[in-house]
Amino acid sequence: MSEHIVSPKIYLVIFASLMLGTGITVWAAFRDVGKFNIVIALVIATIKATLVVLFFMHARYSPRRTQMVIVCSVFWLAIMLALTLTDYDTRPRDSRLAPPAISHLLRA
Amino acid sequence: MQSQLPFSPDQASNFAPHVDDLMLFITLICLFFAVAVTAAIIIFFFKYHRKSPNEVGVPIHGDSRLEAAWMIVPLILAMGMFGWGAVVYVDYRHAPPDALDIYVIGKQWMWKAQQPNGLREINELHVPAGRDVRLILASEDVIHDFFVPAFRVKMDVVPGHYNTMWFRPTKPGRYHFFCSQYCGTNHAIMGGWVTVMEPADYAAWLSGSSGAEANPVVAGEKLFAEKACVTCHVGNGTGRAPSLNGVFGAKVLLADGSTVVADEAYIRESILQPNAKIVAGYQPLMPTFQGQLTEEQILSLTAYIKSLQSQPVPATGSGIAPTTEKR
Amino acid sequence: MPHEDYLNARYGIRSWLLTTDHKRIALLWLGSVTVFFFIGGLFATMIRIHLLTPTGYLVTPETYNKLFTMHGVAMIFFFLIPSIPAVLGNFLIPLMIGAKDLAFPKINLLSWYIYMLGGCFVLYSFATGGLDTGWTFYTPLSSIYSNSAVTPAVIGIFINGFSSILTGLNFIVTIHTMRAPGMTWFRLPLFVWAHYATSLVMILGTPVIAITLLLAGLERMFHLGFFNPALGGDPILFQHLFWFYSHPAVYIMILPAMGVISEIIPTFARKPIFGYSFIAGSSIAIAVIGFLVWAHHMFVTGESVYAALTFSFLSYLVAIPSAVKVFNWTSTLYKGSISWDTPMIYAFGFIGLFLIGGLTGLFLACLGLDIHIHDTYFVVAHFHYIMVGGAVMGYVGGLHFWWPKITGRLYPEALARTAAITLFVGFNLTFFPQFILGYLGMPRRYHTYPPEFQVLNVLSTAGASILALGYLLPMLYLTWSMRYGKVAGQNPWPATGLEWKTDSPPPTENFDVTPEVTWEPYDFKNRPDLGLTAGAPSLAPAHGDD
Amino acid sequence: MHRTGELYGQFETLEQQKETAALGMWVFLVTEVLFFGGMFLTYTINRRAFSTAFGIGSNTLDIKLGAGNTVVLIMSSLTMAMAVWSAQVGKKKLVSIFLIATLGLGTVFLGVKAVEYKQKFDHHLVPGRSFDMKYHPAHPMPGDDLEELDKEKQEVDKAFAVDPDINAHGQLYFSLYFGMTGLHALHMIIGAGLLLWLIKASFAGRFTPQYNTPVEVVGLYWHFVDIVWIYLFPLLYLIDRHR
Repeated sequence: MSEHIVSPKIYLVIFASLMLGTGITVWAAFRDVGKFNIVIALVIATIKATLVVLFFMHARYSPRRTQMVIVCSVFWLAIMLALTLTDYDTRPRDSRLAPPAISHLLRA
Repeated sequence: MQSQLPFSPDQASNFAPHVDDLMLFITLICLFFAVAVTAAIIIFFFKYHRKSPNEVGVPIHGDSRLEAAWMIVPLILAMGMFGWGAVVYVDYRHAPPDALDIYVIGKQWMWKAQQPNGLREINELHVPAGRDVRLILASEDVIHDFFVPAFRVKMDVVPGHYNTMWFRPTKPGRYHFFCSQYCGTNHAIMGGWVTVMEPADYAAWLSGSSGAEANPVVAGEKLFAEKACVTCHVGNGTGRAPSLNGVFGAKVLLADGSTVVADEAYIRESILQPNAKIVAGYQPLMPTFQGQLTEEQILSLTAYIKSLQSQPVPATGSGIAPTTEKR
Repeated sequence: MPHEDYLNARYGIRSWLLTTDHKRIALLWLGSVTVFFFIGGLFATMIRIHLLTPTGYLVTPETYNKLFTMHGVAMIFFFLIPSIPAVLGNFLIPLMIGAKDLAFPKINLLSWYIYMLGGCFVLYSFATGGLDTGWTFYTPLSSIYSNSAVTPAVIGIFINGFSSILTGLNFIVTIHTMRAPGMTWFRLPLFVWAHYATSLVMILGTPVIAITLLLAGLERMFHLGFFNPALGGDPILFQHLFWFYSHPAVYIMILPAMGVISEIIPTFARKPIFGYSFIAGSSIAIAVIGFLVWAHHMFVTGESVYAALTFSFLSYLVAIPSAVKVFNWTSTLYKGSISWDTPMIYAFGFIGLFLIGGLTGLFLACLGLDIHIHDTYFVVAHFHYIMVGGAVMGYVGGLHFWWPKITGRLYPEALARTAAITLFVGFNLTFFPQFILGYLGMPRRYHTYPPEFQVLNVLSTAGASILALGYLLPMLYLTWSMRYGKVAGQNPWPATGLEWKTDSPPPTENFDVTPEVTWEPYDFKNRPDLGLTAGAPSLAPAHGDD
Repeated sequence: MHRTGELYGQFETLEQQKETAALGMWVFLVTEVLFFGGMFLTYTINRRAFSTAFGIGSNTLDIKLGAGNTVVLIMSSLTMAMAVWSAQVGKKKLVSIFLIATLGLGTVFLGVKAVEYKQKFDHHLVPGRSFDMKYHPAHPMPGDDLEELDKEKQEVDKAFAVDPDINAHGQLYFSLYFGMTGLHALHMIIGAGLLLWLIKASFAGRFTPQYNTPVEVVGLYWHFVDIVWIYLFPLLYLIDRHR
């Protein structure tokens, strides 16, 4: 068997980074940077998730096949979110608002 | 304008010829491929039929040039279909700014429309020929779909959304419209008629002088069908509303246990304020027709309902109080 | 002493219900999907009888709505999706790649039990009030307005999803890790490639339908607002989530059938398949691009024009790999040695029907045209050509092709050909008129219709009765042949796959020694073991030539 | 199939068996990504439509409990990783210790979650008939920070003035909050069951440098559940803290 054994030292470094990430994300959430709040939160979460996948889950040392599987899952998730948002992002803004002339015709 | 395709509904809007042309274009391309492939299969089937039990075919493994050809040629044709279809669709989704706005509301299981001057219709839609018409669609409950085959247009009517569709009727006449998004029990009878009128007739109709029939009973019967009363007030008493056969002059048992004599006033009230007196055993489902009927039309309807006295009274479902009351 | 195979290795009900042998599990699946096929078929028969007259002939509107809904649910979720993968795929993939079993035999059995549990929920829903939402479960009709037994049905389909996921997972892992020495990726039978692609769709799509139906079910049970406009939710979002799975699900049904056809054609034309790598690649391409086209079911929901343009464009792209397959199959026949055995008749039937089904997809993908034909009988005809004309023809054809391997017996050839031709004729008569009905403007899911549509509806019903006969025949003679059919021998056709190099029926461990693959796929010239070289004794069965 | 020692009959070698098991778990996790993905999509679309209601809903969550739970869960991932390492290097005793630690931390997480759920019940923030975003600010509970609550009240009142349907849209947020965290908690419970099974086997000394597949595979699952929480925490707790 030729599996890669990750040393506990690396685990501890990763753990510390994850803790740091958690701290930063909470701290950043209280700073008002407009719509970048959500961007910062998601970037930090993605960095944390990547660290977990690469080291705790040994993806960095796994065969290429496993890495492909991971890429696939992210890719398909992206397809689902992105293509659905192409619909929502490009709709006329008012499609969910009642035009005034019609609201009285609808049951309350 | 091209002649009508076989197996196609009337062409009665600006979109109809475009859609039929598209249909013809794609059909011809597809027919070419279908015939070519089928012919090849049939020819090979007979020509290369196994001659002896141990015969083996010629080992041909493939040809990249051929593969490239039959990827690229269909792709080009497909892009043609996409492009042409997209042009028609983009046009359809962008109504001209000066279009006539008519509101259409779907509910389980009827269509209500409101003309620009406030005139309301049920399961009917009157539009002028030659004028761009935009329908603003809303739903009170589930998803419906307003579909006029002769116009080649449809659009879903989605609760919480306000979709629009447009067309320019080109040929006066009466055309079916359907609900084409499944919406529950009576989805199949949730339809009606679009009447395309000459602009002058439409204007006259809007102002209410559409020349009512001389005989009020005949006019009432027509209204009874047009306003879709007949879909619920079924003669044999199996509908969602009481049968009206023989109801005039009889005592009607109400949901609160009281009875009332069905006279002209009761019928008028039931049309205009349907929920005021509910017949025992029925749900308060009927929409109000306030503002949708002229007084003359109410009178015609009353005359028609009176005339139903000669019809046989169903055993159940009329709401007529038991005969013990009469004795 | 009789030869020991997987069927007679052990006896008793426990040896079947607790088996982990992929071949026995395949037979469990065969039995259960057949039951659902006949339940769905019964509903279809009633639908067609009802539509004989414009006012409806047989049942009330409520009942009619339940009939087409239950027909769809039974056929799609409980017959078409598991049919080829769980029956033929389960039986054949380990044999084809030279493995003793699938990677996870216990999970394989679990998958069947999950299916049965889901099936019980759905049957419970059918029996207690039925289901009248349409198989698409559009909200808010399904989550609020319907008075039928939606909740158990949704739970049943949710559960059944995990069966599909586990089957797909098992196949993917098996194909990656369990191949025999020498069985490289490009020596895999195309059936295996097709199942690999199918499994991709199963594992990537099914979880989404599971969560979607879970949300809709929660909405119904606890009056939540995910998709309920009255509470701010969006019914269009449900459709996005639903079709993210349910469009690719069509490829779960058709890809395995394409795999079956890719096996039958080279075998009965006795020559290598034309463009092996293109057919293999097109399976994967269909699986991948198939995930990018879902919102073409939503062109008239008011989705944004840009989204509609994107999805229409991508829908046309998915047509190309399908076309590549048809052209390659046709070219394979060129200079072949074509026999007219039953599986080949099914293969021809498949190509013809799939051709029509696929080409009419081009009409529906066309934005301008879809405005008119969306939600009409045109759509109904289109997807029946794909799912019944394509997937079911492939399934029944595949059953005939591998029947000798599964049971060790041959079916009666003349009867089988008659049935195949009956199916083809009956099918076209049933569904071709529906294209015309659709263009004339008859919406789908109508229990009553304007009288001008009657002639075409009567034609369709007439065709359906022929079709029903076509399905009953194979049921009868295949069952008969299990006992009375001629003994088949190892390789009756003969075919080149590894599955034909073991006994019929195969022993429990599939191969006595792990085989080593040294030949290319579908190579008849360099295979003296097939007995087709000059002077060698023929292995072809007596009935195979006429 | 017959089993010889740790090797199941369908495999040729232990290495093949291990590879297969790991691949199987990875493929399963792909399905889990898409499973949670459907919920994340529902969340995204609704949050875009009703950002105010989502912000108010989010601000009622207890950030200390949420952040604390994040720390607990990441710690459990560390102990899980250490359990895998212990098995790989053959320290049999450590395997059991780390597995028990993981289970313990997982239980703490679920306990905290239960406390949070209880709070939401008390504050009438569970979707249903008695859902009312105005309830809690008007009915302080013992131990509440009244100043905070007053701020919440102003926020809710302001929002109601703009959007009278805020209760409906707030319910949407809480439906998703309970849906997502509930599904996550369900995965934790399944993971805890798997850990119990591993702990039992580790007491029997079954995990060795040659055979530790179950520990590794369950480890993959556990880390995945951790990753889901890494996204849930900012998306549910930290939407609108900056205002």
